[in-house]
Amino acid sequence: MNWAWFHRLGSPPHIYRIAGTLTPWFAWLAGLLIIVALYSGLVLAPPDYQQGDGFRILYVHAPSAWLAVMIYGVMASAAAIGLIWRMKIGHAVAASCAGVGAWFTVVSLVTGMLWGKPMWGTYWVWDPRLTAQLILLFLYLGYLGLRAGFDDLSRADRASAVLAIVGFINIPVIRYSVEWWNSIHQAPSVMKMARPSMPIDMLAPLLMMLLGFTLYFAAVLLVRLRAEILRRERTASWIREVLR
Amino acid sequence: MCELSVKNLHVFRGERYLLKGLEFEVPRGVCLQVAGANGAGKTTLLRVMSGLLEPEALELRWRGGRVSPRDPEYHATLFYLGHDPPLKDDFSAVENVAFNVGIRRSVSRSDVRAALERVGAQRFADLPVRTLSAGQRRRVALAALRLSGTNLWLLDEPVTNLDLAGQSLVVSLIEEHLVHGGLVVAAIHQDLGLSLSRRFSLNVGTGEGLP
Amino acid sequence: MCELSVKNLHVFRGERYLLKGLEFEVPRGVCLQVAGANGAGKTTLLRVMSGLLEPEALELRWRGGRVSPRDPEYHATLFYLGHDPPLKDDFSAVENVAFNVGIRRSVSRSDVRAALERVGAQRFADLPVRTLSAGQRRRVALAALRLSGTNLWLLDEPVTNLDLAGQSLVVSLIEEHLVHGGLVVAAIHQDLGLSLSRRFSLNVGTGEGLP
Amino acid sequence: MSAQRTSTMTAVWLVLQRDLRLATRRPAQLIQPLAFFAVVTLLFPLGYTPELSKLRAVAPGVLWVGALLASMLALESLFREDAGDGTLEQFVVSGQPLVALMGAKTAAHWLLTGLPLTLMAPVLAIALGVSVAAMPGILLSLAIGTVSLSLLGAVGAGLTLGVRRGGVLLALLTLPLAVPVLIFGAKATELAIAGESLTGPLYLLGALAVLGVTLAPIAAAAAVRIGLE
Amino acid sequence: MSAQRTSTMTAVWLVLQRDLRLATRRPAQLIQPLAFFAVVTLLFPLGYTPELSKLRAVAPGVLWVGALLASMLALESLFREDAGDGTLEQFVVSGQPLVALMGAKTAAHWLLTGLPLTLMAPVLAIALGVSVAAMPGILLSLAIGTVSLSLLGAVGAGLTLGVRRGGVLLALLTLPLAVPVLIFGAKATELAIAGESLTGPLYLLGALAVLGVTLAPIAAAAAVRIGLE
Ligand code: HEM
Ligand SMILES: Nc1ncnc2c1ncn2[C@@H]1O[C@H](COP(=O)(O)OP(=O)(O)OP(=O)(O)O)[C@@H](O)[C@H]1O
Ligand SMILES: Nc1ncnc2c1ncn2[C@@H]1O[C@H](COP(=O)(O)OP(=O)(O)OP(=O)(O)O)[C@@H](O)[C@H]1O
Ligand SMILES: [Mg+2]
Ligand SMILES: [Mg+2]
Repeated sequence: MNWAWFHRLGSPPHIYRIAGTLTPWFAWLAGLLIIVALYSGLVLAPPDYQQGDGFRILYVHAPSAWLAVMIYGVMASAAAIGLIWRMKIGHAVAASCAGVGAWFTVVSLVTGMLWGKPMWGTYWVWDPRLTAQLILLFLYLGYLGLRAGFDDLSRADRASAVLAIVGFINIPVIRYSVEWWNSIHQAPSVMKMARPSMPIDMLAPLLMMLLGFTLYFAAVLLVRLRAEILRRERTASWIREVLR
Repeated sequence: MCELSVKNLHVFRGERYLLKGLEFEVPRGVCLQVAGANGAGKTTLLRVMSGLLEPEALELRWRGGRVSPRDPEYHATLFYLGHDPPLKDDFSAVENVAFNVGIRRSVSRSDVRAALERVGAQRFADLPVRTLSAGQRRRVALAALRLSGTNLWLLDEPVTNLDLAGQSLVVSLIEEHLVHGGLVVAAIHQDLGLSLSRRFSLNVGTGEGLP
Repeated sequence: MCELSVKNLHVFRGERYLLKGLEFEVPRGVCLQVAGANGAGKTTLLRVMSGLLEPEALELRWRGGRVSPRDPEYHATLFYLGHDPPLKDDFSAVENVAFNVGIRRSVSRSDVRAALERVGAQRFADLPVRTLSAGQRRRVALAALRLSGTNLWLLDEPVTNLDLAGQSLVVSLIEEHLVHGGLVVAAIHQDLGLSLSRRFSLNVGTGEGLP
Repeated sequence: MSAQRTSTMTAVWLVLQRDLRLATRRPAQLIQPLAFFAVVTLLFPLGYTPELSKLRAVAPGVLWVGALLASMLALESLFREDAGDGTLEQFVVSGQPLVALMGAKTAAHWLLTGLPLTLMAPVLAIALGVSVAAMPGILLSLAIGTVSLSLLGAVGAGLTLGVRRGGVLLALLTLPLAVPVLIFGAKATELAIAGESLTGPLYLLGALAVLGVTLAPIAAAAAVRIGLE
Repeated sequence: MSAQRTSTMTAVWLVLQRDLRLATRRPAQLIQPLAFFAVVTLLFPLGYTPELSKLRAVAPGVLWVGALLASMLALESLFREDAGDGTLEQFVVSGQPLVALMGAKTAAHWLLTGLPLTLMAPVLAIALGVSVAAMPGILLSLAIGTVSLSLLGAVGAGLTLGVRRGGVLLALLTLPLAVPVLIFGAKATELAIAGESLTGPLYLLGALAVLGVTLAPIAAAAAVRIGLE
């Protein structure tokens, strides 16, 4: 099997250029989708008959919660590629993912908590999904902490890659166990995040928002990736040509 | 064809190439004395050669074939002794040497004692090494060297903390090893008076090997 | 009357008297080179003299008066440099020296830089010392010595890990200090070629001081 | 001098034996995790309430959190000391598969920490008002659960080798990963105290341990190589 | 070169400043005790129950045990690192009173650990179902209590210097000493949660802190001297 294409794909100048071309597309599309979604979600969609306008925080909360998990997957896959095929670009992608992922996790937690106060009368309950999300935050923090602990980039890359992979294997186990833990205990009835069968005019903005957030993530990832590549390749000659 | 050859060695550390395109060869029975000012990259070279540090690029040949510096088969034929002696403070000299050699090849207690006697450590062979002085610890570490039965010795400043008798001990250990067809790569600042035919010297840091 | 005198020094370690009734004197402008085989008790002597180790008995006189080796006034006049350089890995050389000297006397950044330049450390003065090689770290530690403005230097194998240029640097640092009326007590194995009039040597371990 | 190379089995045995022997050199250290476990478990009633009936309800949580923290604290020293004195470097260049040696070290950690913690737990459980009938269940669940804790900890300890002041970081890395062990373990203990069948959580604990035994030493070996550079 | 000797005040300031600066070199380490505190607090609900009403009852115990352990773990590094690289030896022979320098190190530890832990506690309290009205009381009691913890820990850390694998031993030495702090602290927190007056336990916490400030640095200095020999 010829792997040349694979490595060329992973070559920093190539990626740097492609990322540069793609970023504005992603960014504009994301902006457009988010604005349309916000408009239709916050203005056009009818208020919920139970929650009034409070439910609208959903449009930020749910997409960020989904993305937080998805980004961990992207991060772990990139780290695995970096570790196994020794492709530095994999590590660069993983490193760029972690911060964004942690922020999305924080956003989902904070919006969830703000929403919880009016809905459940408390900022926090130990619901399985909430707990799993909190643990995800700690996984991100551990990853970031480990990276920061090394000064040598290549060591930080490989050590954090091992952690990301171990964490990735563990995430389903953690999710499962947390759900099992709570379903065995009698669940307090207030904290059901019942999946309301959503009317289409509420669902459509949500899906648009999700797509918008994903594209936004892609754009941020590419920008960070370019910065990461510049940092890593600062001594390489192609950088000087690019920056001229 | 030389027993050991290093080609195309690049090491990048902290913003710059520390070693760039270093090349050298070591035949049997020769000690390569790695010279160079402080910070030239001697320790780095030895750690790369023993697979402890990942270089940017390296072509290593050992006994004719290409090997990876992380290959256990290659490791089984070498002994690396770093800046600090690898000793467990709570163990006696005998226990330390028996373990350090033991995980490589089977060795009897009497062999261990003989080796300790050879390096002048018999007097404190049964004390926990935590109570030993810096030079005494170094001697204990050296005892494992000869016992290990390995062919290639990678020594980082092996005479540190040793008194004058200890320094000539190191020289005689090395010379004996060379006579038996061994190879040594050692970072040593002093001129230890190895006979010239057995010593090559390599100046790292300039990027040029001169054996 | 000598500036520094030690009498009746007894140190008991692990079942035996390591130093028994040791006596010596050091006048101003003299370097006492403490010699002795590995394990003779050189490090022990230096640590006792700087108050880090409690001896069984010791009569210490400094500038004419009896002092305790734990007296802060006495400490303020001495500088002790042990086997390992006392440096914080995360700080740069400049920060390390500024702190090590700073808790003793006020010192400006430019003095610190000058001192680092003197020991050949200007090139890596602003790197975190964790990225330095063993010899480079030693140089950084030596920079504090001269800056500290202390009169009595207690040095334990100060040339360890230094290249040849570094070794002569230590000699010239010591000689300069002696010329200004300082005192040095140093454990050094090699003959560093200090001019004889300035060097006494003491063989510890026999229990006899011979200055 | 004919070089009769040591087999991997022998090397594993030597490492295990060495770690155990080292521990006996400082018997005080053998009891340290135990004492820590005891202190944490006993501190909790001090901060909470002296009533046994209430304590019994929190006993599973307290016991497992205590065991988790004790096991983790002892881990710090597992690799750090060997890294500090250069022993780990010798492992890497010994010509033996590093994975096997890491497995041996983890086994030693379990024998020196997990096993004594398990054996100690019934005493503490009694202090928390748990009845004697629950002891077999508590013993069994802790015995299996601590295996996973040692394995996870070995990975964490390896990863933080290269990080100075890694102690707290180690905890931060390892504890979230240990959540499933904690949940199943506490659940098993709870069922044991309630006198019900605990095969369900025990199977899950066992599955985690098996997963750990197969994967953790590989990750730990990779981590150590990186940590030492 | 005129030797203008550094005053004790300046030396104390230099040590304090140095420790704070060192911490900022690794910002990740600044949040580590916080993260650890959070993770330990998280473990309790997982091991016990998700019901907020029950958790609220154990909240004082959980918060104080968590703060205690986080403070203690960070302490390990307080002296160990300085001992390892020879800095403590330099302190001893610096001509400055060792007691003052130990005081400075302890103060730095509190600023870097005790204070952030205190500020973090309300967030965790909310997760355990505590109402917002109780926060001032919780903040105050933790602020005072962590001072004592830092001081006690400094003595313990000094004592374990000479002993390998000090982590667990340190915990052992410090935890029993910390019991009064824990009891009064948890009591104050409990009263705060119940909405009652907490001046009683607060005074006692204050008295402990004052006692600690006067005695602990002396003990720590003595401990360090012995530990270094
Ligand atoms: C701190 C508090 C909260 C956290 C951490 C949190 C976490 C999450 C997570 C992780 C998801 C992703 C969905 C999944 O895993 O399947 C999610 C989705 C969602 N959350 Fe929350 N949540 C919180 C509070 C709330 C509150 C108060 C409500 C409203 C009652 C709510 C309603 C929803 C809805 C409607 C979805 C999307 C639909 C679904 O997947 O069921 N969440 N949340
Ligand atoms: N803690 C201890 N317990 C018992 N004996 C000790 C202890 N520390 C040191 N010793 C003994 O004291 C002796 C002197 O040690 P010291 O470190 O002073 O020697 P040294 O002259 O500095 O040697 P070197 O040249 O190797 O540095 C050694 O023989 C050692 O065994
Ligand atoms: N982690 C690191 N990050 C950046 N640079 C490093 C790192 N480690 C070492 N270096 C640099 O590599 C160079 C070589 O170090 P090395 O330890 O190999 O030198 P050496 O020749 O052994 O010196 P010495 O004689 O002092 O032992 C030094 O200049 C040092 O600054
Ligand atoms: Mg070196
Ligand atoms: Mg010595």
